[in-house]
Amino acid sequence: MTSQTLTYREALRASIEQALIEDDKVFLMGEDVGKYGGCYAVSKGLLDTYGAERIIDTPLCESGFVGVGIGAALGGMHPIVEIMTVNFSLLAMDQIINSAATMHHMSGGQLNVPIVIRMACGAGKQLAAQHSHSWENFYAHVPGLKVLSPATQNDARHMLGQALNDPDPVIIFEHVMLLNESGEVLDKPDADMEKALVRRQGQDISLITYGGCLHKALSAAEKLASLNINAEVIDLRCLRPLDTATILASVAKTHRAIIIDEGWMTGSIAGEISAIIMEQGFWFLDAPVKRLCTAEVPIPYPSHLEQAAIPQVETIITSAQAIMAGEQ
Amino acid sequence: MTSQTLTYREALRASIEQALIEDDKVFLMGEDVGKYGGCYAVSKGLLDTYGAERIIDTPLCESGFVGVGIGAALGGMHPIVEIMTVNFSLLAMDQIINSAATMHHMSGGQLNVPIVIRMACGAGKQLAAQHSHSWENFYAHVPGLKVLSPATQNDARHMLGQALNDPDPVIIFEHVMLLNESGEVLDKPDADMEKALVRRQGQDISLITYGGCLHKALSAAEKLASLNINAEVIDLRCLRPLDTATILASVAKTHRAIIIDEGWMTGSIAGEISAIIMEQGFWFLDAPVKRLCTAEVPIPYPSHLEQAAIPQVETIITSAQAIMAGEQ
Amino acid sequence: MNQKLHLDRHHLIRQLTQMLRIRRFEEKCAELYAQEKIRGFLHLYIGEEAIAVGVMAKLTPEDNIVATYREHGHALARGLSMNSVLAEMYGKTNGCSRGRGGSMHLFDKQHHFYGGNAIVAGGLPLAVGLAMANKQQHKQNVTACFFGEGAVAEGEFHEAMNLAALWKLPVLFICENNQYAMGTALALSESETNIAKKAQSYGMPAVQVDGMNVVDVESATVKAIEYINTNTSPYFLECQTYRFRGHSSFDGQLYRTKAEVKQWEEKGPVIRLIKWLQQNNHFDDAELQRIESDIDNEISQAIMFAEQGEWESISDLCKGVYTPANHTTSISTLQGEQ
Amino acid sequence: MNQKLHLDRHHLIRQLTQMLRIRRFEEKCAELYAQEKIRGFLHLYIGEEAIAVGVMAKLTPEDNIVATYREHGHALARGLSMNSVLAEMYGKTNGCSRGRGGSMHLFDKQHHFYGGNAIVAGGLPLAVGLAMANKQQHKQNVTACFFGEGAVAEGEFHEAMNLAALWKLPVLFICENNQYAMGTALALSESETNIAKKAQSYGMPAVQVDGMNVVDVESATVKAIEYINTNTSPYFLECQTYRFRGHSSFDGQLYRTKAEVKQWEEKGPVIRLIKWLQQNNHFDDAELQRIESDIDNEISQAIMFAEQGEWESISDLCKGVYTPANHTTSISTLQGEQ
Ligand SMILES: Cc1ncc(C[n+]2csc(CCOP(=O)(O)OP(=O)(O)O)c2C)c(N)n1
Ligand SMILES: Cc1ncc(C[n+]2csc(CCOP(=O)(O)OP(=O)(O)O)c2C)c(N)n1
Ligand SMILES: [Mg+2]
Ligand SMILES: [Mg+2]
Repeated sequence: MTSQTLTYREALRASIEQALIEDDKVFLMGEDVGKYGGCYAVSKGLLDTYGAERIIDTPLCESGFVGVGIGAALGGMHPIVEIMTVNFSLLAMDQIINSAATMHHMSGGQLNVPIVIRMACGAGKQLAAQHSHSWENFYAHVPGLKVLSPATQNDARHMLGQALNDPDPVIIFEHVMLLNESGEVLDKPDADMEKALVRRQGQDISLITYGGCLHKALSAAEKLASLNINAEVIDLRCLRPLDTATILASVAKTHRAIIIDEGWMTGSIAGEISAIIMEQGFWFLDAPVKRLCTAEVPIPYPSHLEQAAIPQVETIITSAQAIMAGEQ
Repeated sequence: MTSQTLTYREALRASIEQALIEDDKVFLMGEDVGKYGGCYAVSKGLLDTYGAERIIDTPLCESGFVGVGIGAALGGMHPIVEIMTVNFSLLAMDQIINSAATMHHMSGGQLNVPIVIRMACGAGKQLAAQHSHSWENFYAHVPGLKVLSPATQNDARHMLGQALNDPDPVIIFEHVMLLNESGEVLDKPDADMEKALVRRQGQDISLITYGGCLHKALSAAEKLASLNINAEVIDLRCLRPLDTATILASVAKTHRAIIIDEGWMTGSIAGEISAIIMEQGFWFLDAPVKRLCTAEVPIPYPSHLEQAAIPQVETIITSAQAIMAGEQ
Repeated sequence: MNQKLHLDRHHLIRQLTQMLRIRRFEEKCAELYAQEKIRGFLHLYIGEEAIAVGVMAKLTPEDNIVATYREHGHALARGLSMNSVLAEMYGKTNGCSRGRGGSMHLFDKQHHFYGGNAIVAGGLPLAVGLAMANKQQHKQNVTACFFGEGAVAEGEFHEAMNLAALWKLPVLFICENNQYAMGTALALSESETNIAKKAQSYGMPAVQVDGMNVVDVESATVKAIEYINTNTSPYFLECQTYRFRGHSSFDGQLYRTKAEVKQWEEKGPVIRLIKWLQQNNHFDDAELQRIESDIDNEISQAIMFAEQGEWESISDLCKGVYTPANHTTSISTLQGEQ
Repeated sequence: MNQKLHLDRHHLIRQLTQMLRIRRFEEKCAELYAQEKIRGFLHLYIGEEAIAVGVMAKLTPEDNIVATYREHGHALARGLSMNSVLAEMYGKTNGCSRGRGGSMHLFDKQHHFYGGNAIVAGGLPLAVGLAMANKQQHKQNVTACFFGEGAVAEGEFHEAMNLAALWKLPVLFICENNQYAMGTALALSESETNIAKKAQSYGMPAVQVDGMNVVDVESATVKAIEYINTNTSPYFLECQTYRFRGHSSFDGQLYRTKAEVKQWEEKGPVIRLIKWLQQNNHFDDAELQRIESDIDNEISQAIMFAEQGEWESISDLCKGVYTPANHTTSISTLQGEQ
């Protein structure tokens, strides 16, 4: 098992490149993925190597080119469609939800849509109220879709390949604050794409999270350890379907949980997980499950307000301490 | 206080008509609201009385005419924009979420968007996978929006007026299966639009629901009464902001709750309410809160499958019995 | 009548038969809807049959079709069995979409019939994508995309037209301009009511065709396909037509006059072709009778097939949301007998 | 130069001053960005100043403006104070949007400046709606809507154009065709690259204008507004221009050559007007110096104003999501000093 250190961005690029090499039905399509190199430079250089037939710059028309990707998938191709950020995906939501997610079912199982849609998400770059959101929950709500949230370099490296091997539409969320982070990349995925993973063992409290908040949960766990609180950290990885078993096994052990989610709280994935624990893990609980989510405000521009809006390591620590101290 | 019996459809029409009479800044705009009389005949006849300046038939372009409504609201009008059904609202989601919901905040409080967007929702008419969904949760997730779900004729009659008096964007969901149902209409609203209401008093278990499921919860409660289970029925009415106090007061009394929601379970409003009870009502609970939602499948065409997919009175009854019997 | 095609008597009668099959089938569907055998929405194609029949006659089995919720005629003209179409409208497992889709969602992979889309203009990007897949796989096939004139106002129309023209993809766009989108007349939905002209603004050849004349439609299709194949570029047909019935199951038709409807009915594609055959081809009533009675039989067969079909078991409610693990697109496991 | 306008020396120098204000301001913004005083994205208008300056000169205080994320120039040309614009880019409460919006979301209700929209083409339907509100309230005002040529491919462009033309609404569409959408050249995004021609396909008068010539832009605007007011119908200007800097803060500009940039810089609107004035109007260096130093002072003032601005208190994080109960749009309570 060889290992190397890559940035999250490099890992994503490597995963795209491998897919292009291994399967001639794969192509990458999106706004500025070619000549510009991708708005976040993920696909930089690929145009020169693979040419304009396989690295396709689209006009600005999210609904159009996502629909074209779905049609191409119906026609036997395996498109990787990049929507610059989840914020613009609202323009393509009809195609994703009313077409991609329903085709297999509406056709009585005849058709399938092997498309992978990648989009950047998340706050932290001071891009304000139209460029900073986390709407994984919109897609995680929809039967017919699968939703991935790679939080590590190794998942960034391997989840695309796993998604392309899936015959159904898969959406991959790439958090913008992870792109420059380096980490270990192995030549194998950590697990099946639909499996949640325990990223840190612990028995006192479960910190359940995904995507851009994983590293926050892990560093909170480190600090908590020095306070003699041994937190277990769960990386959901796949937001639809949810790996309920892994969540419940952890809560059965720790009897306490905090869910950390960069989405707005109301109607968040965090709420779904809390409800699942309520339904299937209620009798394990020594304390109510807590949610740490983004404040209910469109992300403001100034850094101090943006950071105040999204989950922080400090709040995770103090929340865990409060729960352990039995304060509610 | 005078009272009359109207269908839900008649109540909606009366509310639109009153708004047109009382405020010359109000107009109704949408696909086939005029000459056709509305796809569900809600606005039938209004064109003749109020003319084409105030009852505006639009071309098929959901994003365009919703955006125009938002712009008109910025310009001082009070538009009522009808999107035929929530299924097509995905095409307008960018305008609703990225423009209407953010303008007030992004402008530092200078601008506001007094628009009301009405849309039909819900299953039951065998319209299959592109015409039958309940996506109230998509909009209830978004800060800057308010979301109403009139479940009674009186709310259908008065909530539009309350929404128009609100300076911010309000979305009203009208469940298609309610349109032909008759009920009592008073000359006053039952309450503030943001308030949840106890539609039936009880002390054994809380049935928390909204929209198309309210009458199911009420008839389940009737049957449960004959089984000596006294259920309290909460009609949420407003899905954003949620009236948490009313929910918690009920659970504090009954110690048990079932949430009935026509949305798919994963990421549903039911999940949010369960999470809220977990956080703020955990110590009241004698049993885990249960959710009865729509099965995770695009609504199938055949009646038996469609009905099997959505919440039913029978399941509410058996679930309540199981909880009272202490079976989990 | 247009003479550009060498149309033998046999072919014209075949085309008449196709149109009559659709006409009689849908007339029966209206009855079955009244009997509540068919539920949901029911969008009849009556009056517009010449378009689907004219275009399909020139498509190869490998060509793709994308249609709308008003697609019974397209499905039949394409060769889906009347059995499987009617069974679908009954919601039975022997329907072409296993009963999951109903009237608005007819699908048949073997016939490259990609539905059955109930989102106005939603099918256009899909058609462009299917054409892209063919081009990338070096398959010389056309993707025929049918849609109503109401779809022209949607942003997805604009985006799909531009992408097809920009990327030179083999799409045949067929706009079925029946003058109304539900109750909205074209003049109330487009600042430019010449749809072909709008299509030309994307740098795409586009023509207006008499959609009530099956021969005109067929000859226009011949030219279109020739162009598409030699230029691997899209082509646009605006077919002028009219819907004789209401928009769907319930429609007061307050938006148009009976006189207007009558006027168009007189130009109807079926009656017109019958008259023409009678005048020019020794087409006698006996022959018409034979055709009609064959169709009657086919319809009775279809009803029996649909009646005898099974309801999906409720325990399988959530089946078919995701592709089964084995990956082979599971027609065998999920799709009904044809 | 275009002579259709009676342009006195005074006016031309005013226009030059406006363009220079924008140019120098944005050059400073680039520095402040490097110093991390300004964060997020920074889309500079450098090279395109003639368009905003030319158009704004002909708008009344009651006319509406809708712009994009590349709107510093539009805000300044419209009359927003440099203080409030820079403070906004600092994220301070004395900014024109109270610091909540930043560079991409400049708003000012008194100036009818409706932002500051960071969704490509998202502003077009809003502009059409603002025009509709004016028409319904019988106000004779124009709504000027600025957008880039990249927006033309979006469905919202198509929908907005059709609605404006169909409903005859007083919108002035100004397409700032700077040849690229991020790294995508127009020829890679449109099958028809003549944008004015595309606009005409909606039955709307549209002309191509030299967007590097402030006088041409101004005279085209005069004609446009005349037409809009006499016909209460929309009008479309395609202004040919070029962005001298990268798309935003970070841009390797791999998609274009230095030579191409240089070529356009030589046609730059500022240098061109200066030359012309020097040749025709006894415009001496001393005068130019005075203008430059006035601008320097204005910029230094703005920096001081922004530096001295306050940060919103974190306890007010969720303020301004909904309109306060009192209903008066709460400029007093929420918006900063100008
Ligand atoms: C995006 C969307 N908006 C609205 C509807 C509701 N609807 C169904 S059919 C129809 C009219 C479409 O007219 P046209 O495109 O001319 O096709 P026709 O029905 O005339 O064949 C409308 C508005 C829909 N299905 N999808
Ligand atoms: C709907 C949407 N898609 C993509 C983006 C990302 N984006 C921001 S600016 C831009 C290029 C726009 O080009 P153009 O319209 O020509 O304006 P310019 O930047 O050249 O002034 C893109 C793709 C966006 N903001 N919104
Ligand atoms: Mg039509
Ligand atoms: Mg541009």
